[in-house]
Parts: sequence; C-alpha cells; structure tokens
Amino acid sequence: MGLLLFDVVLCALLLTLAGAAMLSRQLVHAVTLFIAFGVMMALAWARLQAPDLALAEAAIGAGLTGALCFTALARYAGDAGYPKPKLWLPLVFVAAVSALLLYSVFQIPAQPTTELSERVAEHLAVSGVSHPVTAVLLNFRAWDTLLELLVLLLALLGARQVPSQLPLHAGWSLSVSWSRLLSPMLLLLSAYLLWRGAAAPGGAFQAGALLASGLVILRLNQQLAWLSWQNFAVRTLVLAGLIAFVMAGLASLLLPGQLVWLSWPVALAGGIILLVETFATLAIALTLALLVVGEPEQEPADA
Amino acid sequence: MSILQLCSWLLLALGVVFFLAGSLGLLRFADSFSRLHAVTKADTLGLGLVVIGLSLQSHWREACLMLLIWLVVMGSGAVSCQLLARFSHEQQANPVEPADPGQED
Amino acid sequence: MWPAVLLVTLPLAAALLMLLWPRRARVLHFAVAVGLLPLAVSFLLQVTVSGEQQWFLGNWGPLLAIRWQADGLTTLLLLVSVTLHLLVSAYVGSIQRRNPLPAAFWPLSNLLLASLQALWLSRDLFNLYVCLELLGMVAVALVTLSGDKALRPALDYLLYSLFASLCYLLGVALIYAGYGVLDIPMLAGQLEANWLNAVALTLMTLGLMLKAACWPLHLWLPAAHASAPAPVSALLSALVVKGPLFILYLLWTTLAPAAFLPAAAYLLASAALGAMLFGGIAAIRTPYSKSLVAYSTVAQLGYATLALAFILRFNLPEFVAAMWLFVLSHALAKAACFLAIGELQHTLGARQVEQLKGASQTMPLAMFAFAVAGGSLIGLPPSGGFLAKWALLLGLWQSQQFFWLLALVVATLLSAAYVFRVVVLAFDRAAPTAPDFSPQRLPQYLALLPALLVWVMAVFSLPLLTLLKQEL
Amino acid sequence: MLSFYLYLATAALLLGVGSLGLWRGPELLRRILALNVIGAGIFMLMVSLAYRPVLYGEPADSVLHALVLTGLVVAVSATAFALALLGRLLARPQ
Repeated sequence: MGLLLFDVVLCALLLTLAGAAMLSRQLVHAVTLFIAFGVMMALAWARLQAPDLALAEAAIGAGLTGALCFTALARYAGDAGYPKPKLWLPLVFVAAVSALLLYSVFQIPAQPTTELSERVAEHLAVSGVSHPVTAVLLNFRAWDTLLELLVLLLALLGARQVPSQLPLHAGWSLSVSWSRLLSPMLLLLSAYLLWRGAAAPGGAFQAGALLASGLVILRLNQQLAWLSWQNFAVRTLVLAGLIAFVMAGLASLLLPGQLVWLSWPVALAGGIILLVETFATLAIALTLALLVVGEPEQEPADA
Repeated sequence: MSILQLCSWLLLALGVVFFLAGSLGLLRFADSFSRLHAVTKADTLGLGLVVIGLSLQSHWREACLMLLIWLVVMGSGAVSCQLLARFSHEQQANPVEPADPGQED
Repeated sequence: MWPAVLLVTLPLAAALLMLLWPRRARVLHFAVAVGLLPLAVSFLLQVTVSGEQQWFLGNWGPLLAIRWQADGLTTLLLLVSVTLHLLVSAYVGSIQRRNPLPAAFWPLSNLLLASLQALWLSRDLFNLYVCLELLGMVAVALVTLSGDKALRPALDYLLYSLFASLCYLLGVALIYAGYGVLDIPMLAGQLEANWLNAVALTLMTLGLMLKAACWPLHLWLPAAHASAPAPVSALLSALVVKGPLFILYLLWTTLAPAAFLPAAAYLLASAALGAMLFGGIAAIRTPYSKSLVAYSTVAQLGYATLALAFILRFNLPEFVAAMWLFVLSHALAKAACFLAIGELQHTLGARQVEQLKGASQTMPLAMFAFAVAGGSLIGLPPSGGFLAKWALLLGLWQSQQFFWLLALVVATLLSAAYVFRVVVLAFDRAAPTAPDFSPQRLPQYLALLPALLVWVMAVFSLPLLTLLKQEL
Repeated sequence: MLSFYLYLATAALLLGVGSLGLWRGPELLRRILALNVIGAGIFMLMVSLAYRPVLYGEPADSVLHALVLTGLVVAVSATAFALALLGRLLARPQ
C-alpha cells in the first residue's frame, strides 16, 4: 500500500514536472523543471529495480544535460520574443494520440516472456562478468555498445563543426578550491563504479559520466588547460574506447577456431571486458567533458 | 513500536517539515538572497534530520554512508549558496552585463 | 566472416586513425576506399555462388546475439555504398585545390560508410535503431560542413531524425513487450494481427517514412540536401535515405502479419502517389538548381515506395526487382546529378536554374553527365531507371492495376519535365552564363562516371534481376 | 500489478506531454527538451517492461536495462549535438 502511494506520488510528480517544463512561459523555468524531471526519473529507475539506469540518469540527467542546457540558455539572452504558440489544436491532437497510446499500453500482457532472460542467465557464467547488464552490454550485445560509443564520438565531431564559445567567467577562489576538493572524490567514485560494474550495478558509462562531471567542474574553474581536442593525448583517449573495442574484436577473429566478430574467448572474457570498459570510461568521460565545455579556441583546418 | 523507531519517525517527520518550509521559501520569497537562505539552510537541516532518522533504523555502515552524503551535500550547499549570492551581488552592483537569460517573453 | 567484418571495420578504423593523424587523412582515405572495392565485389560473388550467409555476433547463437545476414540484396547494397563512397571522395579530392571541404569530411564520410554497412548487415531490431541514429547523426554532421548557412536545415534535420528514431524505438519496445525477441528472422511469421502489433508497426513505419523522406513527411529533405556541400548531398540522396527504406522493406516483408498488409499497401501507395506527383511538381517549380535535384529525390523515392506497396499486395518478384532497381539506379543517377550540379554551380557561380543558360556550351561534360543521369531518372531505355520502371510496369500489367499505370505515366512526364527544364536551358546558347574560371575536367568526368554506370546497369540486367528476384 | 500499469500509463502520458511540447515549441531549446521527454517516456515503458518478471518473483529483465542504457547514451549524444548546433545558431551575428 505504501509503495503504491509512493508510485502514485512519483508518477504524478513526473507528469507535472514534464508538463510544466513544456508549458512554462519562461525558458529558464522550463530548463530548471526539466533538470528536476531528470532527478525524479533517476528515482523512478531505482524504484523499478534498474539501479544501473538510476546511476546513469543521475549523472547525466541531473548533471551534464543541465550544464548543456544552461549553456544554450545563456544564448537566448538577447533573443527576440516568440509569438505565443497555439495551445488547443496541438492539445486536442496530442490528447487523442495519448489516449490511443494509453489504450495500447494497457494491451501489453503482464505475463513476461522469459526466454531471453533465461538465455542470459544460462550464459552468464561464461560471459566473463557476473552482473547481467554488463554481460549484455559488453559481451552478448557488444556490437550495440561499440556503435553507441561511435554515436557519442559523432556528437563530439558534429559539435566541433559548429563551435561557439561562451566567455568563461573568471574562477572565484571559493569555487576553485571546492572544485579541487570535489574532483578527487569524483575520480575515486568513478573508479569504484567501473570496478564494481563487473559484479554489480555500475560500469563504463556511469563511471565515465561521473568522471566527466569532475572534469567539467575543473575546466569551468580554469584548470586542466590541456583539455582540448588539439592535444594529441586527449584525442587518443577520446578514441581509446573505440580503438580498444575494435582491436579486441579483430584479435578475437584471429584466435584459432573462432571466426565470429566480437566473440571473447571464455578464459579471457573478463580481462577483455575490463580492458575495454576502462578505455571506454576514459573515452566517455573526455568526450562528454569536451561536449560540455567545448574548446578554448580553434579554427577548423582545411582538408 | 520501540522508542528508537518512534524517535526515528519523529525525526523524519521533522525533516520533511523543514524540506517543505525550504521549498515554500524558494517559491514565495521575493529576492534571490532570501530564496538562497530558505533553500540552503532549511534543506540542509531537513536532510540532516532525515539522515539521522534513517540512521536510527539502519545498519551502521549505511549510517556512515548517509552521514558522508550529508556532509558532501552540506559542503556543496554552502559553496553554491556563496557563489550564487556573490553572483547576484555583482549583478546588482553592475547590472548592465549579461541580462537574466530567458526574459524573452 | 572476414569480408563482412572488414567492410564495416575498415572504414571505421580508418576514421579513427584519421582523427588521430589528420594530416594523413587523405592518403589513408583513398587507400581504404580503393581497397574496399574488390572486397565488396568478391563478397558479392561469394554470396551469389554459395548462397546467403549469416552470423551471430559474439558466437552466442540466436535470440541472445545480434544477427548479421548477407544475402544477395545486402551484398549488392554494400557494393553500391562502397562504389559511391569511392566516387564521391575522388570528386572531393579532385576539387581540393579549388574549394576544399573542411578536413572533417574524410573521417565523417568513412563513418557514414561504416554505419551504412552496419545497417545493411544487421537483422536485429534494436541494433538497427542504433544504426539509424548513427546514420542520422553522421548525415547531420556532414550537412554542417557547408558552414553557417546550413545550420538551420541541419538542426531541423537532426530534430526530425531524432523524432523519427524515437517513433521507431517505441515500436521496437512494443514488439518486445509482446514477444521478448529482437531478432527479425526469429520474429518472422510470429506476429499476430492484434492491436499492439498494429500500433507498433504503424509507429515504426511512420518513423522510417519520416527518415526516408516519404511524402508527406519529406519536409526536412529539400532544405537539408540543398544546403549541404554538393558531394555530401550526393551521398545523402544516393545512400542515406535508402537505409530506412531497407528497414521498412525488412519489416513489412518478413515481420508483418498478413492481415496488415493490405492497409499498409494502401498507406504506402498513397504516400508514393503524393511523392511522385507533388515531388515532381515542386522540382518543376523551384528556382534553385540544387533544390530541383533534392525534390527529384522525393519524387524518385515515390517509385520505390510504390514498388514496396505492391510487393505487399501482390507478392510478385517483379515488384521486388523493381524496388531495388529503383534504389540502385537512383543512387547512381542522383550521385551524378548532384556532382554535376555542384560542378556547374561552382564554376558558373549559379545557384538558380535560370543561370544554367548555355551550360551545354560552357561546361558540356557536366551538362552531359546531368542529362545522362536525368535520362535514367526519367526512365529512358536502356538505363537502370528504365529497367526498374519496366519491371514495375510489368508487375502492374500482370496484376491489372491500370490506374497505377496511368499514375506512373504522369509521374514519368513530370520527371521528364524537370530534367528537360534544365537541359533545354543548357542548350539555349544565345547568352550563356560565363564561367567564373576555366572549368576543371577531372571532377566533371567523375560526375559522368556514375551516370554512365547507371546505363551500364542495363547490360548486367539479367544477373541483377536473378539476384534480386531471389529475395522474395 | 497495479503499479506496473501505473508506470506504463505514466510512460504513455509522458509521450503525450513530450509530443505536445515538440509541436508547440516555440523555442528550439524547448523542442529539444521535448524530445528528451519523449525519450524518457519510451525508456520508462521499456523499464516497466523489464520490471514485469519482478511481479512474478524473478529478477528484472537485464537485456532491456542494457538497451535502455544504450538508448540513454544515444539520447544524450544527440541532445548534446543538437544543443551545440543551437548554440551556434543563436550566437551567429544576425
């Protein structure tokens, strides 16, 4: 009963926050409400027994997306006003579509099909890790994860095509020293999350996102002058996750008897996964950090 | 219900009251300084009470973890409060520079 | 396994190395692009000889693993992507001195190729979602290469593309809710004709149609394709919009329950009719030459959609052949069109169609390339476009769809109108637009090459048809 | 069981709310936020589906969790790219 009450309150809160973010008159309110929405989503994931997602959402939704949105928001400062948008026509249409979707989701059978989960449980022992989500991400469906890293890299490459630097505020001593205090903690926590990912919720992405927030905090306080795409070492690390992944895949093809892409031999699977995850964490952290803070200054070179 | 549990629930309730008061302040107070005042102080206290309340009902390891969380939240609350206050102070002293974003309509 | 893996990972690895060492990018690019071509050809031959192949990535067996499948169609699409990739990058290399693209073109075009290859091979609903998203983001990043003027079209393209992928993902989630399976061949024939599946398939179809710019969901395409640099537009029009079309084909020919097919056929056929008519009319009316080619893409995609609709209704091998012949011939012809128009536009300084006056005199090669490619778009014999249209007509005749025969004739007239609109102007030699500088030969030949290839397709019509007819 | 359907309904309504924001706008930034809300709705649907086995006393579906995690990364990347484009669009001298 108490849990159901919690569910009702949480769902109502989620819908209210999302609705208010969409309908609020000022954009700054919309962004603030959206960030609150992200935090609540993390709570919902935790409630629905998806701790991996709760960790990821907390790091991403509450931290980095917020920073990104506020950067964009700062640009709206001098922008001309918009005409007040229509409400009723979209509302009626969307209400009809939502009613249809509501009807559809109630058609979903409550009885799950468990064949795939059983298959995961069966093969977990030979996957190299003991946490099923990590096993799916880095072994059973590793190709998805490789492509996902590529999507992240592409976001950075795309964003680099359209640089627009906001002037950084001079760092205040208080925030500088707080950032110095905070970032080692974040580093420690992200290393812990990465290590834990093999056996429990956590893993490369959560760790990377956390590390990225540490990097962003330091960079916004005028430290880490080396954090730039022009720096060869940074570039290498940004690409490290993908390079490690591809090399591991190609190496697995060369092993005798195995002629399938991305198949880790059972004995080495744990090691390969940890290796790939470590590089992926670094890559994710640097990519996200570069996405949020951008480049100091640069002009795109010609081919 | 033991004494310990009763204390715990009382502390939790008190914590929630402080949280509510802080949020009310955030919504109702007029200028940013008083809002900061409401949010950081009341919420930190509220969180502390909730942490103590929960600690009474849990294992000591979780209690330590929650204490750590409270400390970090307190630290970041204090720092961000200072920074925000300083920012608004500078804005008031020199209001020409970047206008409040989002004032477009 | 090796050819399939290399066709995906070579461009991917090349892109990574290019990002590390940007100075070596061009050498690496051409080495890889040239190397991929024999690989793709031998893969095609291997598959035609020994039949289709499939792999479960990671060696995990069906259900758990992502499936890759290489059949005749897939290998053909792999080969076409590799060929166009090589051609377009050769074009970019040849105009290097004159108007260089930003250095980011090299890694991005390799990533585009890698994501396309991954999409052609994949047979997993969720993996296809990731591939789609990847493809969309590379495409947008490539559009932004032409600078600030492309910002708004690029952002619109990105938002539409994101919304479309989300629609597709929702459909995937609903299918997973019912069956707990993501593998397309395993789901084949399993789906019941219930409400949930209807909603799921509708959502996926709408998302894919939005991505494939099927009329009336094509609104983002003309602006995005017209504002991108010419070689990028060539890649986008020739290859990128075909990705979602391929998934649409997979969904409806293997996944969908038979009870849904008639309704879907009507939906697709009416979208196709709209595309052929309104796309053609818009191409005739637009004042800009690149928009003309972009609208022609909308119209030409209509033919492929129409063929898909009739595959669903009549299940004749002619329609399958027609659909993929349209896709192949359009890919080659449209690449030629965009490269030729890009060359004309740059040399003559002419963004508007009117300014192409006398181009047959000033830049005969580029104009010839455009006319030859246009011939295939119209469907003049013996081009690839003709083959496709012939297969479609044959199918329509056999299934006695006389209304659609008429529609096809009207659409053909419209495409003839917009092609001849350019060609007639080009032969108006009274007051030709003078070129800004003496035209370059090599890029014009490179524009001509795919146009000639599409006519050569007719020579290989028999093997092509046998390859494609096996599909059903 | 009730809470399962409650979360499913929330997911469907989030999709509606997001679509409303996407249609209405008017600012591009709000449209980007709206796309994220739609994404959140879809992820919530998937996570609720993953929760189904829990109702029968089994562990949650880890494949769906992995898929949502991949989806989250893709969504964040796309948002970051869109915001970068938007930033440039707004910063451009008019």
